[in-house]
Amino acid sequence: MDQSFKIEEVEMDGVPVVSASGEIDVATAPPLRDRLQALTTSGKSTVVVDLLGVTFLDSTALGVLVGALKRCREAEGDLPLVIREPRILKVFEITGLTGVFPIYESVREAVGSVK
Amino acid sequence: MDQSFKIEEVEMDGVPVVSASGEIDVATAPPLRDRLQALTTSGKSTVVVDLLGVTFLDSTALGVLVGALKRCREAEGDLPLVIREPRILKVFEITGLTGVFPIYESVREAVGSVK
Amino acid sequence: MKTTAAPARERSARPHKTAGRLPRRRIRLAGDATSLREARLLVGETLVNCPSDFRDAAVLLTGELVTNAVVHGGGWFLLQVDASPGRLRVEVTDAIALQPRLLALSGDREHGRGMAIVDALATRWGAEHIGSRKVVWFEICLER
Amino acid sequence: MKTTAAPARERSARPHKTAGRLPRRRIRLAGDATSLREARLLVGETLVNCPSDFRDAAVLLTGELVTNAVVHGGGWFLLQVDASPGRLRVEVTDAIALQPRLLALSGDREHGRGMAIVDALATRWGAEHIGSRKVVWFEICLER
Ligand SMILES: Nc1ncnc2c1ncn2[C@@H]1O[C@H](COP(=O)(O)OP(=O)(O)O)[C@@H](O)[C@H]1O
Ligand SMILES: Nc1ncnc2c1ncn2[C@@H]1O[C@H](COP(=O)(O)OP(=O)(O)O)[C@@H](O)[C@H]1O
Repeated sequence: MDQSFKIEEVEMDGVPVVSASGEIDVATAPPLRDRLQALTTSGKSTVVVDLLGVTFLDSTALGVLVGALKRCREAEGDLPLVIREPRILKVFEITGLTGVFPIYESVREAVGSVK
Repeated sequence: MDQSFKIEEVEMDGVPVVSASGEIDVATAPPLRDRLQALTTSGKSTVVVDLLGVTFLDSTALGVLVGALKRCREAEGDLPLVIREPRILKVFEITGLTGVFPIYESVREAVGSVK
Repeated sequence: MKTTAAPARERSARPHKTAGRLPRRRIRLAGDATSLREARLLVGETLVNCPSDFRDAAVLLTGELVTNAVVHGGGWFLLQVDASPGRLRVEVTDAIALQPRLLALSGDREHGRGMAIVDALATRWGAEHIGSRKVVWFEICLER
Repeated sequence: MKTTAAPARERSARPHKTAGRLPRRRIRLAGDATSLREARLLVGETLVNCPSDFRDAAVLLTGELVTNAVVHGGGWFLLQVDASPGRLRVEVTDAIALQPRLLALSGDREHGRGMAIVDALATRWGAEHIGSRKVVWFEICLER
């Protein structure tokens, strides 16, 4: 796995929060996909994905997040994202995904949005 | 219809022979398609298509001939072509169609091939 | 798909008569479905002193690109022909963002042979996207 | 898809340090799946004195083309970066005849956003076929 990418997982108010940091691309995305898939499989229908530490993200990363979102929604949950960096947000904007994901500026807000 | 294109139809030894002359392209191909389709519909399973007078032919023309060939073969007939001009033959060669159509150098040979 | 507007023609130079050599010439034709034959004639005329297999290929490939612009590209096209010694470049611009696709050859399918013909006979070819316009082009070199 | 061979690097010029201006520079990187990050770094480094949104776009788009060369293009690629004042051109060559396709955006599909990102951010982009090789390229201009 690429040294430039890291995943951490905590639980806040009973909601799993996956924090990714570094660069997400075709080389580093697989562990993120596996982690999110494992959470849905283990019965977590809503997962907050914290992208505050992400310095780069491409179409492969978007694909992994869209896949996870689909699985969460099928389980009647959701996949709120935490993004602040305009550069990262822009990639979601040009691909029309700001209208698809709930996006928050802090982990606290994202966790708070989960009823 | 384009002035540069003409279709004639005769019968030789009971085999219909459609002779096209001039340029066959997307503008002029429809009457050729209609004529060939009408012959199959009226029960002629084999039609000789004489392209000796054709000065230009493109991928649209190939599509019309492939469509007619399919209909003839479904009716257990065939669609022998008559081509002599290397320039015209070349278009069939580069699209792999010399292995698909029976191709003859004269109308007589093409008609003779029909049992 | 047909419009009654006459195609606009501009020619910026007359061809040089040097047998077997490509004349340096640039032609533009803004056309619609009715201009397909005119497009082929323009290219054939430009290459009148070139070897006939070269000229035939250029005319055939021009027709394929123009047909696609008319059938898939919205009916309107701009043809640009740049002939220089030894090389011909033909560009066909249309207003549809979709790209030409090189389909696999089949003895069965009724369509999908145009770009395969371009790929087989062109020295190089490509497609270029500039905003919502698109240019599909090919080049053939005299010495192959 | 990975090979143990180290990517070959050639640099024909050092970048000029003129803030906000693109340095004239040509870089080639022959790489494989493991060189994706290196390709992005090379482009980012080339544009170190450029406005960050321009640099970010160039790095992102380079990554998209290289990813495609690695995923769809057979794993091997050649990256060429031509930076000249005001303009960056990035070319990624691979050895597969199939073309990149610009897919329609969807909130549902897990793949198919790479070329849409290129189409959205590039000033122009295209694909070119030369025999069985293929070059996918984009250009971004500083003044947009
Ligand atoms: N100018 C164009 N604009 C949009 N799509 C095109 C264009 N040219 C070609 N295409 C696409 O590429 C495909 C293949 O083109 P071609 O090989 O010429 O076959 P055909 O036009 O007979 O389908 C077309 O079916 C179409 O989907
Ligand atoms: N270098 C390439 N070689 C062959 N096909 C390609 C190449 N790049 C892209 N494609 C085709 O174009 C499609 C769209 O590419 P893209 O938008 O980057 O999405 P993705 O790679 O996620 O599928 C790909 O699915 C593939 O079929």
